[in-house]
Amino acid sequence: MTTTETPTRRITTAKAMAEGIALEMRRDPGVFVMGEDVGAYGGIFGSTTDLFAEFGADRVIDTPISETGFIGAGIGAAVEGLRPVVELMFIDFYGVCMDQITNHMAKIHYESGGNVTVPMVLMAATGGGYSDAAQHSQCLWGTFAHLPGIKVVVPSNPYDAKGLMISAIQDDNPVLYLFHKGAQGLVWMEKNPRSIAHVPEESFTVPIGEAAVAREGTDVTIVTLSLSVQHSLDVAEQLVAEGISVEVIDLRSLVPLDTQTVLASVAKTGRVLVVDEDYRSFGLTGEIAAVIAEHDPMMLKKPFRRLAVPDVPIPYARVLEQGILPTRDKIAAGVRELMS
Amino acid sequence: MTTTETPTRRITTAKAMAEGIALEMRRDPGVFVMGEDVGAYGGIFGSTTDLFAEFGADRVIDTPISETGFIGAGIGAAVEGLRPVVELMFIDFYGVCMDQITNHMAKIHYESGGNVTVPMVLMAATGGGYSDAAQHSQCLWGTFAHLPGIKVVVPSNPYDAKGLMISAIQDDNPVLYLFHKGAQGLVWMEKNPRSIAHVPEESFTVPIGEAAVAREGTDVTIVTLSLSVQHSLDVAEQLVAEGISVEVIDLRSLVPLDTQTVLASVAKTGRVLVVDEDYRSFGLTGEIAAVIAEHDPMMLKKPFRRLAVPDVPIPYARVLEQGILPTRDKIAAGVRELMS
Amino acid sequence: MNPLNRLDLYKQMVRIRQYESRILQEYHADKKPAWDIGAGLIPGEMHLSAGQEPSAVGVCANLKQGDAITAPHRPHHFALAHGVDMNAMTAEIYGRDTGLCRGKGGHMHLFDPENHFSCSGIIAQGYPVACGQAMAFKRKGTDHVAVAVAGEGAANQGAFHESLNLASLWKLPVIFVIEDNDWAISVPRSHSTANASNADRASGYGMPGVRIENNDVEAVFEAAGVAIDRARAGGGPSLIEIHTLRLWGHFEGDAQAYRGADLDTLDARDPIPLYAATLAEIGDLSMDQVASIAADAAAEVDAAITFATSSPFPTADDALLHVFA
Amino acid sequence: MNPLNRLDLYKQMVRIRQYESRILQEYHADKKPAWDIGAGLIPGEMHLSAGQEPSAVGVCANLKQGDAITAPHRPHHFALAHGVDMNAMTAEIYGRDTGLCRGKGGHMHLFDPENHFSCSGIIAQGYPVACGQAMAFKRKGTDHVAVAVAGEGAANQGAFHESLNLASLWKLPVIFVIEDNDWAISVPRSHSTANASNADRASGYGMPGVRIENNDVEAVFEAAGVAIDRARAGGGPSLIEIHTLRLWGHFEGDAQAYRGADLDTLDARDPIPLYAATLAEIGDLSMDQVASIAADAAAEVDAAITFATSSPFPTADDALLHVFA
Ligand SMILES: Cc1ncc(C[n+]2csc(CCOP(=O)(O)OP(=O)(O)O)c2C)c(N)n1
Ligand SMILES: Cc1ncc(C[n+]2csc(CCOP(=O)(O)OP(=O)(O)O)c2C)c(N)n1
Ligand SMILES: [Mg+2]
Ligand SMILES: [Mg+2]
Repeated sequence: MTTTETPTRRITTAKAMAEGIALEMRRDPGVFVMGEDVGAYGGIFGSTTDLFAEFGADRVIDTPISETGFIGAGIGAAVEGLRPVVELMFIDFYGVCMDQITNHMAKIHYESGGNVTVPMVLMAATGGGYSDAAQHSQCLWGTFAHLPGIKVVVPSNPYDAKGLMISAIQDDNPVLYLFHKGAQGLVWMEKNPRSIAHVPEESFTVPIGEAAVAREGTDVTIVTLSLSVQHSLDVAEQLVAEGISVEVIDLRSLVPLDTQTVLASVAKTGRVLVVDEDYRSFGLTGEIAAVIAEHDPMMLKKPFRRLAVPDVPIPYARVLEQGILPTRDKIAAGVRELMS
Repeated sequence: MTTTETPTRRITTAKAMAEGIALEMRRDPGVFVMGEDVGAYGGIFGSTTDLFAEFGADRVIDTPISETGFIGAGIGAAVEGLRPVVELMFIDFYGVCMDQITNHMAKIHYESGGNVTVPMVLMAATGGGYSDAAQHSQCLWGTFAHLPGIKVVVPSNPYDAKGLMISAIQDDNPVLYLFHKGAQGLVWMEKNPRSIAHVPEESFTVPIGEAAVAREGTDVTIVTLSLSVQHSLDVAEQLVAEGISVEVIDLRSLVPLDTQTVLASVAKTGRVLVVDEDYRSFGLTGEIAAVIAEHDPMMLKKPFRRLAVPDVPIPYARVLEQGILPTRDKIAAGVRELMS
Repeated sequence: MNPLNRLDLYKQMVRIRQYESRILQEYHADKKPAWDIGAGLIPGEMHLSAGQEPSAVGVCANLKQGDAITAPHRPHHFALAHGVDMNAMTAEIYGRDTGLCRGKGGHMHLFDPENHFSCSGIIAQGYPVACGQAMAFKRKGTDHVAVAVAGEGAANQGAFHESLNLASLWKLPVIFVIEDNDWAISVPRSHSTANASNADRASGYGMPGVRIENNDVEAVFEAAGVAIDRARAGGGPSLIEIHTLRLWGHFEGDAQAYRGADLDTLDARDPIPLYAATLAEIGDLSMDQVASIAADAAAEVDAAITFATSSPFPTADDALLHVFA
Repeated sequence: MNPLNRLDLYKQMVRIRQYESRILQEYHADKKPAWDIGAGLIPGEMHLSAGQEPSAVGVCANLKQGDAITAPHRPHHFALAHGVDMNAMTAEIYGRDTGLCRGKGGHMHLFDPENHFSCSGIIAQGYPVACGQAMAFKRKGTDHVAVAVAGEGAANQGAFHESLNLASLWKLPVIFVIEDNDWAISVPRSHSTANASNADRASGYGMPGVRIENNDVEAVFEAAGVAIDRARAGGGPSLIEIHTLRLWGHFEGDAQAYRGADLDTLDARDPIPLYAATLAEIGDLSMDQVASIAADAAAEVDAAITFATSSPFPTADDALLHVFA
């Protein structure tokens, strides 16, 4: 064992999430998990893998298909001092429970004048790319980032997935934890090798509200998050051959948003492409534009560019869906246009 | 009578909305109204005033407090060729029915490859300023404009309220019609005189997707909508005395968004303040920044400025609420800053 | 089950009515000449509970410190009956910095963590939250219960259904209370609800359901006692529908033109004089006591209003605090 | 009520099973070597209805042109039994331009306005839409009905409750169908539903409710006939819960490790051979007929698949069309 041991234990993003939860469950008996198929099944997208076996049905609770009911129950439990980790299977289902999320989970702390806290994690799968069509492929992080009172984190890789999960559970605020199905490293879905990576076994945190410079570069800044970070890193590597140096900013958190890291990069490159798998208008891409334009529009050597879903529902057929997703080809084209 | 007759019949925004609905109900037997307290009560904010008396309980239908149920029923009726006008009493209640709105009303046409239409109006009251606190004072138009498949209109005055209502009912698409309580001209709420104005008695339309230049000016462009148009016009009048010429753009529609009118104005003034009673981040203000920065950031002589609710839930106490709303004082300060 | 103390029930009802009557006055006092909902010492919507005292008083007389309540948009009677501090609650309604929520919540969002009391302005959405509080009580091994309150109109909201199923499935110590005051704003029960009694819906979730007629505080007390004992003992949730009375408008400013003949009989159905008469008849209440109970209540409410009106306002900058902990 | 035609019921069940079996093959055929849900001729989630044919066939045998159905994520059996064109439906599942929805919808979003058929992937959300279709039918003075289908898991979603109340209150011609296949993905009925039968919930809305055991197509046919006749005659909605069987996984790729012993008895409970045996016993079905019915079904399905696979794909730019009419 000693000779073959490697310091790089490589695990999937899904496993990293579950590991983060398990560590917190061992540490704090107030942490429990609740959602549809989180028990024996282990979460449809693997977010609760192996938790049921270790913690049992009392702490890893399968629920009826009653999202308003069980998310509300999570809020009630959190208000009474527990730390529920609640899964909404797909973020697309937010519409059946949005009131609990945004009128209750998000607002109770404020409405109570700071007297009540809601230390709860709501996790949900996001994203498309595998022909799951209009009701099961959305990202919607812009929707939640717009509404005050919820921290919103969106990891792009196994390390951040674990560290952000631990931070989220320890946070005294409600945290919406959005994980992209395509970045989970699932055996049954096309995946980028970046979804399997070294993650330390022990507990560690990734601070909520700090973006990462996923790759340094000097010509163009790509501001992005989630699966699109993986695509953007691929593109950045590919464009080296064309002599283009791309900096990739992985936002990791939308609320709070790390505007300093974005502005520092744009100050350096003067060219910015925001890549977002959420809908284009009235969302993340606009917010980044505003952050820059408020600070100093003269930073931009070229007009601002954004690549996002062009305000259409996500279509089913692969050719249609690939047509509207921010694929590597479109990212590369966007970067090249900024350099032209 | 003949001598005292005046061509300027002045009515409130609420009455103008109801008049638009009545005209369409007379014209088309497929139009009917459904919602909580829309019948004998006439709509909590007057949007269905007098309709019950004219059209009766069969066409002006009081519903149980089952928003998912009756909005979904509106969708089903629309799919079968009727033209329901459905009221969600406060837009803040979207969370109990968001799935019907965004996964069904918005997407059916697209999902069906254009084979099914959903000619339906969903109207809802928005806005604060009268101490109705965190769950009854939101605007949230940015939330809906972000999600594809719904036209979003937001009138600021009686004339547009009537014309946009008629356009919305005649439109073959779902239209979300958001009216600000504070611009309804209600007898029981503080109001701007601009909420009572001349409106022709006959039927007319205001096209969906066209912004209005509510006031021409040369120094600063205020891009805004709804009640904030009224405030901005007041401020524009007041700032004449300081020698500042303000152009006020009333967006009127968010989807489709009239980017041409915005860009033309910013090209002229080079200074822009977006005034929005919705939450600041990831919303309308960002979208306008992106529209400008995509087109040409060099248009801006001064950094982009936005005035919106600073990402806090709406507090109850008057002093707190006035502290976070885009009041006239704050609008004036924003304009002055752009001129300094 | 707690012992029945008729005089306490009466006193609590009078105290609540006195409170609502004074808030009614204060609310309207300074909204003239042009009535403006946003103006005055107490701005915003105001949903008062006059006539509904029996439900709050009958239920809460069975609760103990550590039990929870989630109330709806019409919360004052439950708040007061559950022991929420009248001064802090009043200051909140007046938007003061000494308020329960430092002026951020207002009358529909009263949060008192000490008494595990909260309310929400969104119909039926307190039901799921109560389930979660009950989960926490159970997981902690306590015998505490959560009481979830809503109106008969609210019982047609999806959250009602999900919560009842969840609570029954997981045997949670929740008591679901429905105050049937015949109206949901202008919509009568017959136009909102397909069956005659929500108690009948309880069996669809495998839980006991009972409907109490005549706004009878003692019957509420008894039924709530049974349900709460059952919940404390691990027997799971129950539903109690109380046929009560909305004496005033849905909210202040509601002209109630829709209400018709119902309005004429209100005085005769006011539960407080009726209960006073009952108690007098059985010799439990004298005319002197009626007067002194009223006077005590008035004094307490006056003191609370004085506390509120003499408290400082928050500052505009405070609005930026407490978004996150 | 339509006359009972046993052979037609059988044929339709076989036709549907043949369809699902071929889609199963096709779906898995080209997802190897590394099984990738997004790859192949049929990408995405796939929820097949094998074992649940009796509910769709029994219900739809009572419908006529102009009646509506809203189905859930598992829609094929209802689509086919209701007359949705097999070619267009298959082309849609293959993401082709000739598909029902030009490839935009996929298997969970099949829209056929001619047959008033639709489905949705969001649990229970077809229920309210069916109420609206029924409203329209009633307002237009027709005797058409709307059938709303969902699973037993879905019956714990708020939309269920709101829809049943609304339909009963307004006496809408809706038939609420619950397919109880014992499972909601990995969650057994006992972990999702607090009472034994959803039929018992119907009385809470003042409507008739019936539960049909044994996946019995004729019993479904009879019960649906009664409910549909009642609805056509203006008698309002009914609820029918059908105890049926999910022969395969929740979706394709589901290993069903959670399912345990339940898996062992599946073959013996398959409703199609069971019904064939019943019909053979009473002399309504010969072995020859069994073979020819199977062959006809196979030919029809093959033709549909050929139609689909020989149809053109949409182009990437088509994705921008049809956001607005
Ligand atoms: C989801 C939602 N829909 C509508 C409303 C508006 N609303 C507030 S109170 C009310 C009537 C409530 O009736 P009921 O539940 O019977 O309670 P009551 O007011 O009679 O005490 C309505 C419709 C709301 N607050 N939330
Ligand atoms: C609102 C919502 N929650 C969760 C899901 C995910 N989901 C899809 S099918 C399903 C199980 C449905 O069970 P049931 O209603 O019994 O139907 P069945 O699959 O057994 O036919 C779940 C949880 C969803 N689509 N929508
Ligand atoms: Mg009521
Ligand atoms: Mg099922």
